[in-house]
Amino acid sequence: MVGTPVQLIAIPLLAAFLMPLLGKAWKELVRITPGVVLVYLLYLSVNLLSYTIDNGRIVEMIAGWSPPWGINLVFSPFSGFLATLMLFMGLIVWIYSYRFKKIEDYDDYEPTIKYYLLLMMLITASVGIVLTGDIFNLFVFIEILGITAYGLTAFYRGRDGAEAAFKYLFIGSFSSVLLLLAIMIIYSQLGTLNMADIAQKAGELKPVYKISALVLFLVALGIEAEMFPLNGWAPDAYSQAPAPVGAAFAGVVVKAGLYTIIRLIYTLFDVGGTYEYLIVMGMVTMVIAEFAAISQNRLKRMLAYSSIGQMGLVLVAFGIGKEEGVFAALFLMFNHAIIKGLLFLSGSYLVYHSKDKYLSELNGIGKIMPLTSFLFALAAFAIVGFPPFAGFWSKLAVLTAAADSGMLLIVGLILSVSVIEVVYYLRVVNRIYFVKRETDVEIQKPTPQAMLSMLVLGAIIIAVGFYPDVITGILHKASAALLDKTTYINEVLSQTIN
Amino acid sequence: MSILLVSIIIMAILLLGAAIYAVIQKDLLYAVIATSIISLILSIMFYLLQAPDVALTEAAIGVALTTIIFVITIRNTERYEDKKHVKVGNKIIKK
Amino acid sequence: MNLGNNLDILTITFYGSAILLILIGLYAALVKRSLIKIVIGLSIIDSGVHLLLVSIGYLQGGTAPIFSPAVIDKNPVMVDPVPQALVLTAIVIGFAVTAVALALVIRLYRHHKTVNIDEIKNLKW
Amino acid sequence: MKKVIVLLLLAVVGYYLVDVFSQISFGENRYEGQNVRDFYLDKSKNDLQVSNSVTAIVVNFRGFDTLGEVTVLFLAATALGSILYRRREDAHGGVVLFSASRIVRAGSHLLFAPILLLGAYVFIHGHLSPGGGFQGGTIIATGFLLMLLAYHDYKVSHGVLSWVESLAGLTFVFAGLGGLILGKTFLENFLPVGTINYLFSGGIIPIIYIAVGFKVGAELTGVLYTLLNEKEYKKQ
Repeated sequence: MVGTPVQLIAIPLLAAFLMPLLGKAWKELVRITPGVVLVYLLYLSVNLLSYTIDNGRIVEMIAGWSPPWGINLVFSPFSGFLATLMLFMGLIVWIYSYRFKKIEDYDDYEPTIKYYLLLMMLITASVGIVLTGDIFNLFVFIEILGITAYGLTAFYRGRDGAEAAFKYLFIGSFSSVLLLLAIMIIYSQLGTLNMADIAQKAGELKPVYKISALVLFLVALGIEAEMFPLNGWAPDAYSQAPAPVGAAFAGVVVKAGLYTIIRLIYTLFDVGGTYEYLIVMGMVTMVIAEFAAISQNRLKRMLAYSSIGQMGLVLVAFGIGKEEGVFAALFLMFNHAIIKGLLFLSGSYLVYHSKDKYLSELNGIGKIMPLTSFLFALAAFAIVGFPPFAGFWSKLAVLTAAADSGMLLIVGLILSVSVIEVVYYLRVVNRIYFVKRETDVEIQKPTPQAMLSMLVLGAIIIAVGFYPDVITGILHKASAALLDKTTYINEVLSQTIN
Repeated sequence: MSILLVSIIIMAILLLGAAIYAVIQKDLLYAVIATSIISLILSIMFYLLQAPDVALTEAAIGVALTTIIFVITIRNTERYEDKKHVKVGNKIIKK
Repeated sequence: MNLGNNLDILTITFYGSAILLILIGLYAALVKRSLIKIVIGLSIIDSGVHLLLVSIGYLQGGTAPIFSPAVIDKNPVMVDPVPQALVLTAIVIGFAVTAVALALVIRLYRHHKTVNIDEIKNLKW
Repeated sequence: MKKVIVLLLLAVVGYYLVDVFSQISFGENRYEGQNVRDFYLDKSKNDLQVSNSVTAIVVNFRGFDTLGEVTVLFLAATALGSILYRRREDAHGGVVLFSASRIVRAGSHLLFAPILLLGAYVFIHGHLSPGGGFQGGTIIATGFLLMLLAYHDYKVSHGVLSWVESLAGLTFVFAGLGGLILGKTFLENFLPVGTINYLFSGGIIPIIYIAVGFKVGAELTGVLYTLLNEKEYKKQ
């Protein structure tokens, strides 16, 4: 082992506190530091992940108190996989936003440092949410995530950013109040805040507390995970935040929200009917979001609704349960992070100078920006699930899982929703390549580093498409780790003070 | 009933009264002062509930800092909630 | 200071005022049209939740969880320190969120010259 | 119409909250056997030798939360600056909350040092008496607020603020990493604990809480300074 999971949180914090001072020494350091930190963390996280896959979970105690007394971090194949994915996406987003024109377009140096600081902490908070094994610590990380997300959404000085951020903050405040109430109910009954301990003692809970805590948690976290009635903030925030941040929201933040929901349902509470609830909520979210997406005439809003729809599909897959369902859901999450990331990153260069980012401004851009357009089209094909790209395998996995469980209705619904998806993505691709260009909006060439980050994502999409085996092995381990609740409880609670 | 108990009940009534006042008052400055009274009573209640640390925090943050940032915001934006009051020059006129 | 043993009345006073605070704040946050009023509502909700959390940690006849020289040898019954620590954290976080919210209100006022949400196009929902 | 829906919602939420919380007994001992409360009280008295067990929980048992919490404040200050940022050429005249009279100014000047001292006292004695880094830091920020209100042109050096903030934050993280480097766990105490109710007790707890005090004081002062220096928009 090269390090311990706590470094994944402590080192970015160290860097964040140091960055204002580094900026005084050499301004470029502010831009470079997050990248260096993320590279190191990714290296650490990959190492830890490969160790965990062979040897099982790493449970790290903090402040020397064994669970359930102290806070602990759990690096399992499941949480570790997500943390690695988040750090990777964070690195890609950092490369892309390095000297991104719209962020640097100030006569002053102040906003730059704030952007990089907030971006790094956005990733760190998501990693913290995934790794922590304590519900109050989860609350703290969710608040860190919230504050950074509000700040980044309102980053541009236009008016819409502030509106979107206020909307987000309004909904986010309710989320934190509900979380606090749920934590309160659990603590008052069980006298513990440790997840494994709660999972062990959940049987003693009276149903009224169990259900009310679960409902409060689901509503609070459904906001972060873009579950159906609670996702009003998402399209605004996605379209108003700087482009790299939109990709980070889709690739990182939503994953963190989903993770917590899944952790709660699979590990903490086993209330009957939650799986069916997940399927229903997922279906509703998916159908409504896809219909909303097809009626959008702005690129980023369309991508945002499509992202919500994908999250619905992930919820359905988790609701199917069993090894196959979880595997499919994880595969979907991985693909969604990579592909939606690429869509946001390349899409934002396609409509770079346009004010309202209407779809009609994409007309004929394929001839002017061939490589970016190609990457966008590649991602569009991948996300609707055309073979041989990455998205195909995940969609296939969901359908097989559903069919194996005999849920044919769901198979049908997923397929018909996919048709909608195909329609609106192909519509965009059609505009890019086969419609004549009319607008005279200026074109912005991507910077080399932005191109590099997009090419890396594109290469991964193709690689996973042809050799899905590179990722499925890890995913199987991860889904097994999630489903094995007893080992989780035992491994966490068997830690002793050394 | 001890005097303490009676005073707790009076405090609770004041607390809720201040909260309702803060919600219905159209003059935002008064509403903010009412929220600071809420924090003040809360901090006494925390003290009675044997939580001196929380009482201190609430007194320092709730009473002082939250109030002042609200006041700064109101000074930077507008003081009245409805459109009945308009600011003409330095005076506030009721329509 | 001991709160005595009128537990019924105390329950109603503390839980009741906390829950009513939450409801009053919720009303303000959902119905009021002024952004500043909405933020005031959110902070009232927060206050209510904090009161609720501290009340849960209270223990009848308990002293504050501090081993001062006066009580350390008497082995006193103490109230639960954990909710207090949680509320401490929550108060500071609540302040941070309020500050960001108010900064956003100032930003919105700059652009729209109003803090009424009816006149701010994207905030209607 | 909207009010009716909201009132209905409030009725539902209120009924639900009353229903759940009426079953949680007030003031009664709910836990039997080994539980977190007794463990924390016992360890804070016997192992850590910290008199104020809330401090022990905030800084040691759940110190990771506190690290997150200071980060929240730090990020709020950062986000605030980013949200209210405006190009220099757009800036225009500061806000005067009220014009302070001579008496107020003299009084503020007189009170400034004692307030700072009180804040420092509160966070240095965080492990002995109620209060600690957050409370002390807030008191210090209030002292600066007094000066900012009394003198419109009172300048708080941004450079000094960010140095204090960064160094205090680094102290916290390094105090945490110290345990890790010495072969223990993150944030674990690695100093001798001393005797309860003495100033030098509790190992790294007072050190961390003092760092938190400095950090919170600097951050809150920064937040207030940013908000107070929000320039009035150019009137068209």
